[in-house]
Formats: sequence, structure tokens, C-alpha cells
Amino acid sequence: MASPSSATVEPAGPNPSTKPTQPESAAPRLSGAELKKQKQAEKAARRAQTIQEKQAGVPPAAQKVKSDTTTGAKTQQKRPSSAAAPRDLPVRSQRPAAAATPEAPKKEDKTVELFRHLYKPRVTSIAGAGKDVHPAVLALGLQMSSYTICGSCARLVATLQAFKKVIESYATPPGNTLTRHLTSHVLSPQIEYLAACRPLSISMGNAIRWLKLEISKVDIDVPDAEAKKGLCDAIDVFIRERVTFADQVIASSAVEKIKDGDVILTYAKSSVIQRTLMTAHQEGRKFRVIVVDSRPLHEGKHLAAALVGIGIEVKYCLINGLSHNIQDATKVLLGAHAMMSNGRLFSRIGTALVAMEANEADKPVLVLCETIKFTERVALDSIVHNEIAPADELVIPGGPLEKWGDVKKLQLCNLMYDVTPAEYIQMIVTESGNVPPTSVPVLHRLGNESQG
Amino acid sequence: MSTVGDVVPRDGKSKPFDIVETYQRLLAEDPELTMPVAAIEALIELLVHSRAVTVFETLDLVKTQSEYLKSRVTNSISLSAGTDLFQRYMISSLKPTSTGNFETVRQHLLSNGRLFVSRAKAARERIANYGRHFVRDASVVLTHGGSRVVGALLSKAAEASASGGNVRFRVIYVLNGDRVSESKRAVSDLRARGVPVATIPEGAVGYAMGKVDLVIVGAEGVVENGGIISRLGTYQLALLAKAAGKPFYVAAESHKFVRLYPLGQYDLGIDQEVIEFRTEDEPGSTEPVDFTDITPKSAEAPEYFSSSPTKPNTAVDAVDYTPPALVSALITESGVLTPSAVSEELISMWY
Amino acid sequence: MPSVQAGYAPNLGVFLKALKTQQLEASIEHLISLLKRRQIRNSRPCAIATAHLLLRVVARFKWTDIGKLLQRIQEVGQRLVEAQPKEMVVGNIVRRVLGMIRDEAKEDRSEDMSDTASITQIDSPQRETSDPAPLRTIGVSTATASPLRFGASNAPGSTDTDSDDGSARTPQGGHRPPLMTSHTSYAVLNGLPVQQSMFNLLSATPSPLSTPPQQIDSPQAGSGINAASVAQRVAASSKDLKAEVISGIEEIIDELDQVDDQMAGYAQEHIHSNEVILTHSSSTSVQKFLLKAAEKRKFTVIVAESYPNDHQATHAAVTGSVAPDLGSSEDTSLEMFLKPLTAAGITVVLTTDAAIFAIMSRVNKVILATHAVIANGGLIAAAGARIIAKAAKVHKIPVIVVSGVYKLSPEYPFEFESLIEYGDPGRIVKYHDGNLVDNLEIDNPLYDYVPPDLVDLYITNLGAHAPSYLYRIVADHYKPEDINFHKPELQF
Amino acid sequence: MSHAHKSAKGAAGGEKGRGASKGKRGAGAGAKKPEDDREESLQAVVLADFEGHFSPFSQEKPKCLLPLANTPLLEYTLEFLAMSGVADIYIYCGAHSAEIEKYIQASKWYPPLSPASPFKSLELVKSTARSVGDALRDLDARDLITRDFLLVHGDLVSNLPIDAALAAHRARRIADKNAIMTMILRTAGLGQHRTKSGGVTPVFVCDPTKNRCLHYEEMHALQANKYLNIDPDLLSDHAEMEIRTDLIDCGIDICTPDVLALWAESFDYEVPRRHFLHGVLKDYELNGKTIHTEIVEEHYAARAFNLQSYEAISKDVLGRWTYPLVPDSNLISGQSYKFERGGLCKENGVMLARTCKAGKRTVLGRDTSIGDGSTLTNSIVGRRCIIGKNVTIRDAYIWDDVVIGDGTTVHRAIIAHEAVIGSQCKINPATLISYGVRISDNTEVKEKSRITRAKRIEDDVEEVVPSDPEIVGEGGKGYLFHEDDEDEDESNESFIYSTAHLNISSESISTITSSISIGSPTTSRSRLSSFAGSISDDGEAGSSNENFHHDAVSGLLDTLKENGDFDSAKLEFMGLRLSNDATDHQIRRAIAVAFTKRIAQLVEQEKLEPSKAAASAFGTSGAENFLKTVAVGAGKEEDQIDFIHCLQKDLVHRNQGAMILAAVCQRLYQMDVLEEDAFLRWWEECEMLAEGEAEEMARVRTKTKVFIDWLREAESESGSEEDDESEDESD
Repeated sequence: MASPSSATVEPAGPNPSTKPTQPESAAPRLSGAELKKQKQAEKAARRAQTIQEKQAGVPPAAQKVKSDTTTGAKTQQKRPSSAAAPRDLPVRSQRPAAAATPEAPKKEDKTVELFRHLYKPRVTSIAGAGKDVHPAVLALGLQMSSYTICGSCARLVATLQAFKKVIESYATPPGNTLTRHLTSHVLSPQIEYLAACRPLSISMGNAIRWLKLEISKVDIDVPDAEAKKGLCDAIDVFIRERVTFADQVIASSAVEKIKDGDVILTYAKSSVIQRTLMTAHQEGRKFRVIVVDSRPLHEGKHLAAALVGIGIEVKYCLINGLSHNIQDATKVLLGAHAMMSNGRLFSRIGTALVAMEANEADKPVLVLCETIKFTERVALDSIVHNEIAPADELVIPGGPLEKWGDVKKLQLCNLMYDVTPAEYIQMIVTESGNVPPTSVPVLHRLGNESQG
Repeated sequence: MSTVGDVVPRDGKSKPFDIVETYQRLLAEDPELTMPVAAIEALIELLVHSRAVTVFETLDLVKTQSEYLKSRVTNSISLSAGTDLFQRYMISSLKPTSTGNFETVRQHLLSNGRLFVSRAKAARERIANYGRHFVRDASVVLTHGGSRVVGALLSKAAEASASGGNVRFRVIYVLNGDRVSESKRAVSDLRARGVPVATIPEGAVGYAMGKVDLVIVGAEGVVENGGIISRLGTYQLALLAKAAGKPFYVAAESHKFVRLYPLGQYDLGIDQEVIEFRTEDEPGSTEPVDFTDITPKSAEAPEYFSSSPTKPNTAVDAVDYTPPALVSALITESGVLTPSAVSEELISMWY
Repeated sequence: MPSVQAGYAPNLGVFLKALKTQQLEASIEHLISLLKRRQIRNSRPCAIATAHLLLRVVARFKWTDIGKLLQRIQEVGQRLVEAQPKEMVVGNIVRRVLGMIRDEAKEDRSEDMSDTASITQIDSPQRETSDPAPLRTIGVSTATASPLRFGASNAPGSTDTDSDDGSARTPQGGHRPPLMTSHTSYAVLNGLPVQQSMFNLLSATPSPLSTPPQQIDSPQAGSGINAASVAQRVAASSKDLKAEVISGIEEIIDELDQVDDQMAGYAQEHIHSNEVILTHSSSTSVQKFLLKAAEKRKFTVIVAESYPNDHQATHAAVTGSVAPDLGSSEDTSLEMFLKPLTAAGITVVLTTDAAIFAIMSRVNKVILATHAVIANGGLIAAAGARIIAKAAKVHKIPVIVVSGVYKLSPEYPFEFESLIEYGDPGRIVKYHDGNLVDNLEIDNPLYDYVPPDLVDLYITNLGAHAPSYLYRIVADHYKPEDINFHKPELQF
Repeated sequence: MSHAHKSAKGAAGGEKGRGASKGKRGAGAGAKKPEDDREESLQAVVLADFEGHFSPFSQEKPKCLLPLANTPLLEYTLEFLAMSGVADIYIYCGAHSAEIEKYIQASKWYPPLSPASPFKSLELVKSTARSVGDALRDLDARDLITRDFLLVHGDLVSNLPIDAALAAHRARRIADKNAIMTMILRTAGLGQHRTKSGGVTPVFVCDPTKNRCLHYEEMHALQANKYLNIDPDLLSDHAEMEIRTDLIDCGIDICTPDVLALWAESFDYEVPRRHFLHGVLKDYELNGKTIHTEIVEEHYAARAFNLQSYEAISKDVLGRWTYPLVPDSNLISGQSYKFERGGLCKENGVMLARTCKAGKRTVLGRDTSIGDGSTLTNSIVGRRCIIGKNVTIRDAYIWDDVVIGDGTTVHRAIIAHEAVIGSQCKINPATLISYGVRISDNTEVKEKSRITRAKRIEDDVEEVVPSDPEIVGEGGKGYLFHEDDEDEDESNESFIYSTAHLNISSESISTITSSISIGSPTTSRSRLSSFAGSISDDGEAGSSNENFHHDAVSGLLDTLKENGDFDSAKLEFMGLRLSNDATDHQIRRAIAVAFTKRIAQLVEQEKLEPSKAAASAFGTSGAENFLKTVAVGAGKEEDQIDFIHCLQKDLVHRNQGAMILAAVCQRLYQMDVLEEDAFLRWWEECEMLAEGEAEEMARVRTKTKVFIDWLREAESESGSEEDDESEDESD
């Protein structure tokens, strides 16, 4: 009963029910596309391919989107601000209508020079979505950009699920083969759109590459229905193997590392870690948890809430309390966004600090990471590759920052990830065993082989 | 030796005054006595016996005698602190500019011999009183050797204080295989005061360091750069402590400050037979180094002069040098000093 | 100085205003409760408040002799320190005043002695033994050198020599005293001049028992001696003595005002064009420092916001707006009067504390403000400073600490934890989140201890120093016998 | 400043001169607000001991002096006032005023004696007032308050900087002098929150645009429907409207003198919220006064008005939510707490045995010693306590000078000063052990038992009660505390089940008391709380319990209100009955009250004649059946009589009570819920009482005479055995 009545609007992140009215229209459009020439198709395919390879590249769709975003952003303003009611949602949505978005055309460039190469327009509405984008994907895209689906794995799974829908609703236009047509004409726009909503996670990149491979492997003579079914099954298997099952394995082997009396320190929120800790607790291990967290996402708060929910003793502090609590910890568990081939950990911003402190206080640092997150890329610092989130997410409503846009030469920098040096990491727990950072590339190669 | 000539027989003893003998007697008489103080005492007795009349005679006498004493004692570092201090004191107080004339100074020294000793002990008390505050509730202290200061400090910490109630701490004591009796004494003293003590062999220090909150050791001498010279093994404790990021404190009376600036382990100005290379065919020994024959001796005999003066230090009573970088702070009777502060002290004192 | 804010809640401004009208005891209690209620927080306001209060104490003091005055100050000081031990500046200011009074007393006396020359700068070994000092202390009558007196004299000698260096320390003394003075004897964090003690072994005292001559640490004894020696002259000189003491305190107050600008004076030596400077939280000192540098050079400043305790102040500082929570901290109200860095043409990048490691690889210098500096070269600063310093260390980036000398504390903290204050968890988890409030243990430290080895350089109003040299500055500013004035159990 | 003070005094004088017409005075005060605002110093009124239930502790000591985290509650309140820069303070004492006075005068707060006091003046007002209402009316009479003032309770714990609220209030005042009051409310989220009062949810209907409070009601867990009835024109008048249930009412009100005037005008208001606030908002049309809210999301503010909130706030203090009002800022001079890593907060001179564990969030007072192997967590231990070996203490609050023997376990209990617990004892949750009680070795103290040594007060005579070995073991000292104030029971339960309906129930009681107290001369209830439960009037000691009554009544009332069917209500009702194991009598009483209330409402609001009203009320579907089965169960005559008694008693203080009673009787007879014999005997009994009967009671039944006579005619003769059961019940 009776929360502030103004807050009766449904919470942030449109759920599928709030889908726009495009769904049915999707198919006909596709059929329209059949007139296109093979050549273009292949070109498009190659282009999409390359885009996915260097997943940072700005998808052409984005430009098209860009023009709309300003209007889009405005139309959006209502929704997020209304979503302020469930306070513990990530603050992303509580964007004060006043604040200008970096995308918005301004005289002054508000982007931080160091990271200028990273800035990308972010789609926050379906307004600018390409016409061929499947509704399921549309919804997903928004959920991603509003961080309702945030974790790297969650996004991966969601994406694949969405693509399953895409494939199901796909019908090969006459005179065309699924193998050649699907990827280039159907998948690529979806991918572009997603990338525009929020840069694809590395795991997504891997998965998509795999999916394309699968598609290309489909035998031309196989009837559509069968082929589609095959693909969907393949996707299911993939999800099961590389994520669901992987998580189980990781959790169970990580639990082994938790002994009675341990004090586990972890940073932000990782689904695998949450799972690990919970299983450990269910198995009756006696341990404490220290959750370190940071602005603006406060993901750790959700983890903490979940853990106290099942009766684990949890201490919660922000990154500024890190050096006080690291002493009490006995082990440090970290989640990953990706593992670089040079053994460095690419993860939520702040992770590197935790690892650093742990290393100094010589506490073992364990990284829990599915092999799907491994990449052949390397990184030396957190600047070359990274993701920049909209600066306004740093603005505290009612705080002095609200007008930051008007202050000349003031810039807000809201990085998403940082890179943790390999020497801080004692062990990486993966579904294919516990390995030192040095053997990341090895595992990655194996992983891909098993994939192929 | 001319000095001997200057000395008249006293209280019936026809035997001429021998500074070395006096020095060792003093140490033997009072186990609480530290070497520097003993040295000073010895020099005072020397003054008693000497009938040098002029300032310069006296100074010369003191100088030569101290040199002699040093030469006769292995590991003269600690005692040289005493002799140097004494000389320095004489010189500065006998400066023509100064008002105190020779007689006054001499009288003062002669009359106050015991006072100095008691002061030295008082200093220890004060150190204990400062140092106790380093030992926090529920902390684990790692120490080694038989340093009386450290002993005093820890037992002080074990007492409840008016403010702040009682402190509950535990001690990890690093056993020295060659000084069993001494180690035993130190450990049992603490245990007697209700302090839980764990004893570990020197090999286990690295292993134990993770559980340690702070390290406190004593020192034989504090050198000019703020580093310390202390029982063999201190250096490695310091290194390990540093590696594990644990504070490393040294408890030492300020009269242990030595005018010495070692560049490293092998620059201590004394020769120590710690590293001995041997082969089978060498006569007399089966193992590379064999302490067993020495151990019992060092066991009952007061520690520092167990081996005969001529013989250089063996590993048993050898010392090593711990550079200032590894020392978090020195606890002296005049407060807690950073190494840099110590060096400034010595610098300003000697120049 | 912050103005009296609208509304009733007392703060520094209110206190200073009330100080004029209130009766002394009331204002002492007033300050104590303000400290306890954290309505006066942060170094500068505390320092200002303390200084002004002591000014009153002296002014109102029924003059009998200096000993009594010292006792009075010590007693008041002790109460203030106990009110909020974590504001170390309070103790510092009290010590400064104590020392200053001792000096005045000394000079006062030495005038009669008419050998002022020998007081000021004599090089140590000589001074240890050549005995103008003891003689002065004991008074001329006992000048003949008998062995006992020789020793005896050495003891007060210590207090004596102590006092000398004081005169070398002028509140705004832009230069630091030459090394080769008696100051070395205060190169201690605690207790007494070492050199003294080294010789004390051989000197004599009337009381040959366990306690060395430095008994005069303890306030009573210390003042006792002064009392004895001053007594006869006080009658005559007390008036102007009082005046001098007061003006002395006023000097300290001025110092507090000027400190920032003095430090800013060194800015241009340390910041160069196109550098990227990382700083943390918001501090008037640092801001002035950077602004000064900005007069000549263009560079980029990255500001870590130090959420959750100071972020509002930080945000206000970067945007140049008024921090919303005036009540909570006077510093913010100071901030208002400063123009933001951006106005000086500096590019300012605000980021979260979490991003430090990511950004550090592109930073040229880290500049930190402090809450208090400890004589071992470590410092207490806003929580989060430690990881910044550490990250800088890892990236081999120099860390510069900007701090007024008044923040320099001679106390040796035996346990650094004891200096850390833990704040309101409500800043981390909103109180209305019932479930979390009930089950979660929330930890909100306000300060960090940054060990000396993470700091490369200190910039004080006296210049730039290596951390290892700080003990020296401490020695120049505080009298050994005052260091533990508030902790009887530490005085011997 | 001083001059400002004078001016204020002068003003006060002026008021006296003008005296009388309160409206004008308020206006006057309002008018002269704007100018000398800044110069004026702030006034505050502290209501020391009017609400709340801390028995058995509050038997012997004033509640506001009970230690919370080793610091008396009142200290927190005064710190808050000092923090807000209040200059003049009036402390209203209810019970134990002497002790409070003693304490205050010894404390640093008392200006005449302590120069340290931040206040310019501090006055203790001792009054016979039993309720906030009385106190404020008295205050108004005294003409002490001349300008805006803070109204707080003596159990307030808050670190809230109030300036913003004051400024807002003043701004409103200047704009409109009818903005007479600003309430400060703390958001506490919609979910469970330990510091939100468990059972009763205050519902504030506000206009967020003007921060104005439009309507106030209280909802309680067992209420059948969750509806509020909001005046429709509110909806039309206000574009935006928020209905907030997520607020902690910390009882900080910024008031203008007009508020006092209003209190004075409406003499029947007893409590600030349910009466005053509700009332004033209701007849906004009449008085045109507006009341505003200041809803704060930062900082801490709450009241320790019962044991449940005492526990909650203790936890908050341990968790530092009240920072800087935490032990280690040593608010009281002489304290020397230090906060250690891991949340242990101990004073100097605490002796911890080597192997004992003083866990996180624990406070230890000076010279307390803890034996080997003992463990403490989330607990507060006072000074000079001696805790033996292998003792386990969890979530317990132990005051000064307590001795606890070896091997004892204490869980979630409060142990007051100088109590002695033997060794190998087991103190079970929610136990309250009062001053100086001695539990001998190997005793297990049952859950929720409250043990005291205080003299029991029976009808103003103090009798010493012998110790009860059953409870405290052989050689122990103390007896099981149960008193006639039922609300204690529930405060106790509240301590464990955290369902405190106290806030409201207490209020509801107080109203009834006040009205009853006119009627029944026998209410010689405790001087210590103004809320001698109304049940007291029917001397049901012990088991019966007030919040049952309250919930039951309100529950039924709701069913009646929207003519909901009784079958569901019945289920709930029975459930309620079981959960509080209420006696038949209570049930009857509850039902009686519910119906009469309803009828009275109908009569007043809908302007029905009593008979119609009764008809509609009893006409509610299932009501008849309900009455038959539940109210007068087996149709035993006594029960029926009792029921009538209840009706009668309740109607005493309702307008047209007499008429209604008549109507009701008729009705009930027609529905033959009650048989004529019952009526007759009831009548006779009343007659028997003759002058012994209170004239109200007599008056009420006058109108019924007709009905009775009619019955008499129908009946030939009537039985006439006596039994004083009902008699007993009536006192």
C-alpha cells in the first residue's frame, strides 16, 4: 500500500510487455530484403564479420541512430526518472532531466581527452532502432543500456536467447540459402543494434563468432525448419555447456577453496561468486564475507543483500574502506569481464585496486571466470580498450554536480572497467580447471578448438 | 704497557689493575649489566687507580686503555659504545672553554659510578614504559635473543595499566639452537607472566611471519645511519618482516649508540667465523661447521665473552647488521626515534 | 573564516562569536561539546577554534606566575584533546602555545642574565657541558661548579636548551633552523633530547634512583622549575610577558590564515605545463596550491571524489557551487570563497575513487591533502588516500603531500588504527533499507593512514621535505616536555 | 543575545497582560515573527515521561533516565537540542519528577549550576499531567512559550541538523501565519525496518508540492481492511497527493504558540498524533490551520518509546547510525570509550581475560571485567560489571554493577543495575531483570519473564512482595512482575516479536482512561504512566491484554464500517483471540465497544436516530450470528449480563449514550441475542448498587428503563440471586 503515488509507473527497463508495435512487421521487411544481390549480401556479411572481430568498432547503424538519440534521449527522460522509485536499482536510470548527455550536441566537448577514442553514442530508446531489428532484440537492447541486464554472462545468455527467437521467426527468402542469408541480413542488424545499445561484451563477441560459424556450417540442402531447429539446439547446448554448466563447475571447485573461518573479500557483484558463496554456505562452511563496492553502480549492494538474505555474515564497505578491511580478509574472490591473453584481468572498474591491496597484504587472489570470457586480445593498461559509460551516471540528484554541464572545462569520467596486472592474481578458476594467469592463452586456444 | 705502570695496587690487591679483567668481572658480577655500562664502569675504576694529574694524561690513559680493552674482547662493538661515550664525555667536559675543571669532572665520575649503572637500568625501565604501547590488545609479537630490554618491555606490557585496561598479546619466540638456556629463560619469564609464548626454530620465521603483528628485537649497538648491530639472525628477521609489511621495532638504550658506520654485513670491524668452508679431509671435523662443542660452554657462561678473547666470533655469538631501511623505529629511553633521527643524534654528538 | 551560518546549529562561526561574550569556562565546555558532536571538524577549524580559545584563557588568566599559566593551559588542553583525540591539531596548537610560553619565560629571564647571546645558537657538544645554561636555570647564586652542582645543572639544562630552539621557530618562519644546533636534541617523537640522555648516563642528579633527570617532562616538574626561577621577576615583568604570550598566540592564528598561501608559494616549482595531476577529495590547501600553479601553467587535474564522505564538498569544489550540507563541515564553507580550478583555465576531470588504478598510468604527479601528519612521515588523510598513494607507488608516480606545519603532530601513534575515525554508515547504505540496516555490518572509515614509504615529498609552509626529515620539523616546533602533556602515563 | 532574551521575556509579560483569547495571542506571536527572527533564541519543550512502557524498570526509575548504550536517554535528547542550538528548555516531568530534577541539576545541562550548559535557561515543570494533552494545556496556561518552539519527547535520539526544517517552517510562517506546525519525519522505506514501529503504521497524507500534511491516520497489522477514508474534497483541492506509510515519526515538531492554543481549545485531545494531528487536520475548514511535514532522508531520528524501539535504537547506536551520538564520542564527561577495530568499544580500565572474546558491536563500561572463555556479541555492558568465566552474552543490554556467574548464558535480555545472576543460569530471550534482583545458581529464567524487587503498588498501598523461588531459585531475590497495566505485557512481547502496537494502543488507552476516570472512582491506577489501561476498570489482572482489545475493536469496527460480512471477521477475531489468549470477558468487551462505537458514529455523523443506527449496525450481514456465537457464547446468563455491562460502560462516554443503550438493548432483544432474564437481572444488579453506582452509569441506563418496564410487564416475576462477579468486574 501507499508508496509515493507519483511512483506508480512501472520500474526501469522495459520488460517484453512494453514492446513496440513492430514485431509482425519484421518478417515482411525481411522478405523485401530478398531482392538484394548476393554480392551485397556477402559484402555486408564480411563487414559485419570484421565489426565483430574488433568489437569496439562503431557499427554503421550507430551513426544512423545517432541523429535520433537526442530526440530519443528526450523522449526517454520521463521513463528513467520515474523509475527512481525502487531505489536499489542501479542508479543509471535516475538521470536528472536537466543534465545534458554527452551525446547531445554541445559547443564544448565534454569527453575526457584521454579516453576520447572510447566514447560512443549509446542508444537509450528504440526510437533509432533499425527497421530489421527483431522485437526481442529491441527489448534486450534497452535492458542492456539501462543495466537491467548487466553482467557479462547475463548479457551473453540473453543475447543468444534473443537470437534464438530471431532464428525461429526467420524464413529463408526464396532463392536464398539460410547459410548465406541469415548471418548477413538478419543477424548483423541485430548485432549492430545491440552494440549500439551498449558495446558488446567479449564473451558476447566470442559467442556471436561461434554462432556465425555454426550457421556457416549448416548444410545447404538441409530444409530450413531442420536447420533452424539445429541452430536453436546448438545455441541451447552452447549456453548449457559454456555458461550454465561452466558456472556449476566453477562454483563447486571454488567452494573447495573456502575453508572454515575464512574471510572472503569480494568486489562488486559477480553471479559466479554469488553462487559460489551461497553453495559454500549451504554446504555448511563457516565463513564471513566482506563486500567492497563503489559508485555509481553499487552492484555489490545486491550481492550483499542476497548473501545476508540466506544468513551469511557480511560486512559491506566502499572502495575507500578497502585498505582497512583487506587485513581481515583471508582470500579475495574476483569476478571477471574478460581474461586477456597476457594474463591480465579485465573487470569492473576498481577491481585492480582490490587486487593490488590484496597483493600487498599478501592475500591470495582468485578470479572466477568462464572460458567463454577468455580473449586473444591483450591489454597493458585500462585505457586502450575500455568502455565509457554516460557521464551523467555520476551525477547525484540534487547534488552540486547537476549543473556540471554548464561548467567550462569540467569533465566527468565514468569508466566501466580496468585491467588488473597478472602478478596480482594467484589463480584463475575456470570450468576447465584452476590455472595461473600465464596459461590463459593456452586455455583460450583449447576453448576455441573445442568450439570449432 | 705504560698504563699498568701508572696503576697502584689497591685494597690489598697487589695485582696491577687490568681493565679487561675488571670489565669481565663487572659483567660476571651483575648479569643485568650491559657491555657499554660495564666498559664505563671499568674505565672509572681505571680512573680510580690512575694517578694521572693532567687532563691530557688522563685522556690519553683512558684512550689507550679503551683501545686495549676493545682489542682484547671479541666483538667490541657494544662495549666500544661505552668507551667512546666515556671519552667523548671527558673530552667535552674537559674542554678548556668549559667551566667544569678537571678535578670536578673526575670527582663527579668517581663518586657516581653506581649511579650510572642504576641510570642505565632506569633507562631500560623507561624503554619498557614507552614500548609497552606498541603491544596492542590481541596482537602477536615476534622476538628473539635474550635482550633484557625486550624482556622488560614485554613483561611491562603484560601488566595491566590504569588506563586502557589490560593488554592480551601473544609472543612468538624464535629459538636459537645455540643459546638454548638463554632462550629458555626468556620464554619461561614471559610464560610466568601469563603471556602465551610459542617457540619456533629460526627456520620457521618466514612461515610464522604471516601471523605476526609486529617484531621487537634488542640491539648490541645502534650505528650512525640508524641501522643496528645485533644477534646473528636479526637481519633476516628484519628482511622477512619487511617483505610481509610488518613493523620492525628495535628497543635499545641510547648509550648503545655506537660511532660506527658499517657499509654491510662484512664491514663491522670485527672478524666473525660464521661462514666456514670445509671438506671431509680436513682434520678435526666431520661436518662443515660444528657448534656442538661450543654450545654447552656458552650455555652456562655469561654470553658475550664465552669464547676466549683471541678467538674470533663463531656463529654462536656472532652479530649481523640490519640497515636502517628495515627498521621502523627505535624505542629508546628518550622516546621513539626514526632511524634518521638516530643518525642525526650521532652526527651532532661527534662533530 | 567561516561566517555564522543561518539557523541555530552552532559551528565554528557561532563559537567564535560566542567566545567574546561567554564566560571562559562556558566557552571551554562549549568547544569541547562542539568537538564531541563533530560540529567543529577538520584540522583548520579545530586549530582556529583552539587557538582562539587559548587566547581567551591567557587573557583571562589571573596572573601569578608562568608555572601556573602553563599548568592552566595544559589542563585546558588536556580536556580539549580528550574531547576528540582524533583531531590531532588541537593537541598541536596547545603544544605550540605551551612552548611559546616557555620561550617567553626564558627570554624574560635571560634578559636579566644579559648573556642572551649564548642562549640562541651554540653548537651542541659545547652547550651540553659548558654551563651558562644550567647556571641560568638555577639562577646566578649557584654558579660555582662543584661536582654535584655540575650534574644537577645538566638536568635543567635540558629544559633550558629546549627552550632555546623555540626562539628559532617563528610561527611563519619561512626558513628552517640550521641543523647544527641544539635542536637535534629534540629529534625525538616522544620524551627527551637524545643527546642529553646519552650524556645523562654520566651526569649526576640529586635523585640517583630509577628516574633520570628528565623528570621535568611532567608538567608540574617542568613548570615547577620555571616557576621557581621566574617567581621573583614575574611581579615586574608579568604584564608585558602576558602581552607577549598573547601576541604569540595571535601569531599562531595568523599562521593558520597564511599557511595555504605560503604553501602555494612552492607550487610552481612542482607543477609543470601539460602535466596530469591527480588529487583526492577537496582541500583548500591543495586547491590554492593548484590555483597558484595555474597562474603560470596549463595542466590537467584529475579529481577523485572520495565518495561517500567528502564527495559533496569535492563536487562543490569542482563546480564552484556551494556545498549543500553546510552544517556538516566548515571546510566546505571555506571552499565557497575559492574560485574553482576550471575558472583558472585548468581542465578538471572528476572521477570515482574506483577509477584511480585505471587512470594512474597517465598521471604525472599525485597531490594529496592531509588531516594530520605524524612525525614518522606517515599521514592521516581522507579515506581512500592510501589506495591512491599505493597505486601511485605501483606506477612509480611521485606522491606529494601538501600540509601546513600546524598539522604536524609530534605524537607517535602506537597503533594507527586508533587515529581512524569511523563515520556514519548511513552515507553508504540508506537508512531506510531496513533489511540491510538490520543484517549488514557497514564500515565507513573517515580516514586512512598512509605510511611514510608511500610518500615522496612533503610541502609545508616551511618548504619541501623528505618524509624522513619530518621528525626534525616536529622537533623545531614542539617542546619535548609538552609532547605528551595530555598523557600523564607517558611522562616520566 | 542577552537583549534578545529580555525582549522575549517582555513579550511573555505582554502575553500575560493580554491573557485570554488564545487565537489572538497566537496571531500576535505569528505577526511579530518575521522581524526579530534572527535575534530570537530557540525554545524547546521536552516531554519527559508521558508515553512508553519500560516496566518493570520504569517502576523504580524515570524512563528517560534509563541507560541506552550506557548513556541516559534524556542525554541524547538534550544533546540533540544543544546540537540544534536551542537556548531555552522546559522539561515536563510526569512520573518520577523528583529524580529527573535531581539528575538534571547534577548534570552539565543545568545553567544555574553548570557554566558549561549550552542552554540559557532550563526549567523543570512538574505537573500532575498524565498525558501529553494535559501537559501542553498546562504549558499553555503558564504562558511560558512566546514564539516558535521545538516539541520533543524525552526519549528522542537524533543527529538531525534541524536548521533546514526551521528555515522552511519560518518561511511558511511568514507567508501564512496559519502554518502552525511542522513535523519532522524520517523515511524508513517500505520494507521491514526494525526502527519503524512494528504494529502501527502511521499514515500521512501529504501534498508534496506544499509539504503539507492533509490527513493522518494510523493503521495496524490486524486491521481487517487497509483502506483510509480520505475526505473527497482533499482530492479535488490538491493536484498532487502522497500517501506515505514509510515514515518514522520521531516526534520532533516545530510548533508555534498557536499549537498550544489549539490544544487548549480542545480539552479532550490526549495524544499529539491520533488526536491532535488527526483532529486539527479534520476540521481544517473550521480553524484553517495547516500542518506541514519535513520529510528527511538523511541522518537519524527515532524515539525509544518502548522496549522494541529501545532495542532497535540500541542496535542503531552500536551500528553507529546515530553518529556522532555514539559511545566513543563520550558525550557525558567522564566517559572514556574508545572504538576499536572490529567494533568493540570499551572504556578505560576494562579487564578482559586472555581467552574471552568481546565480539563486534559490543560496548564495555569502565572497570568491567570479563572472565576467561566468555563471549560477548552485539551487547552493551555497563560499568563495574563482573562477568564470570565461559559466559555467553548475545544481544543483551546489561546496565551497571551487574554480576553474572560462570557458565551463564544471557540472550536478548535486559538486566538492570546491581542485579546478580548466579552461575550456570540460563536467561532466555526477552527477559527483563530489574534492579537488584538476584537469580541464584542453576536457574533457568523463562522467556519473557520480568523479574523485579520493587514494592508492588496496590491501590496506593505499597506492599513488599516475597521473593518467588520458583522464578529466581532458592535464595534468589525477586518475584515475577505482573501488574495491572496490561500494556506492559505487550511491550514485553514487543521486545521479542517486535510488534509494537504500543504507540497507538497506549494512546487509545489513555483516552479511555481519561474518560472513564470521571466515571469509575475506583481507578487508582499507577501514577507512573498516564495510561492505566481501561481494562483496569474491570480488574482483569494479568493475562488480558490491551492490544488485543484495541485490534479487535478496530478490526470489528472496520467490518462494520464497510458492512463487510462477519464470517471473515469472525475468523480473524478468533485468531486474534487465540494469539493473545484473551478472556471471554475481553472479547465481550471488545465486541461491545466496537458496536457501540459504530453506532455512536452513525448517530453523530450520519445523524441517524439511535434506533436506526443500532438497526443498521446489528443488521450487518452475519452480525447476529456473530454476536450469538462469539459474544454471548453458550448463552449463559452471566455472559449476557456481562455483555450488557460492557455496553453500558462503553456508552457512558458517548454522546446520547443513554438513547443508544436503550436502542441497542431493544435490538439485541429482538435479535434474541440476549434474553430478557439477562436484561432483568442486569437491571436489578444496577438497582442493587443504588448510590454505590456511579451516576454516569445510572444516567446511561435511564433511557433503558422503558424497555425494561416493558419487559417486566411481559414477564411476571423475576429471579433474584446475587453474585458479585459482575460487581467485581466493574472495579
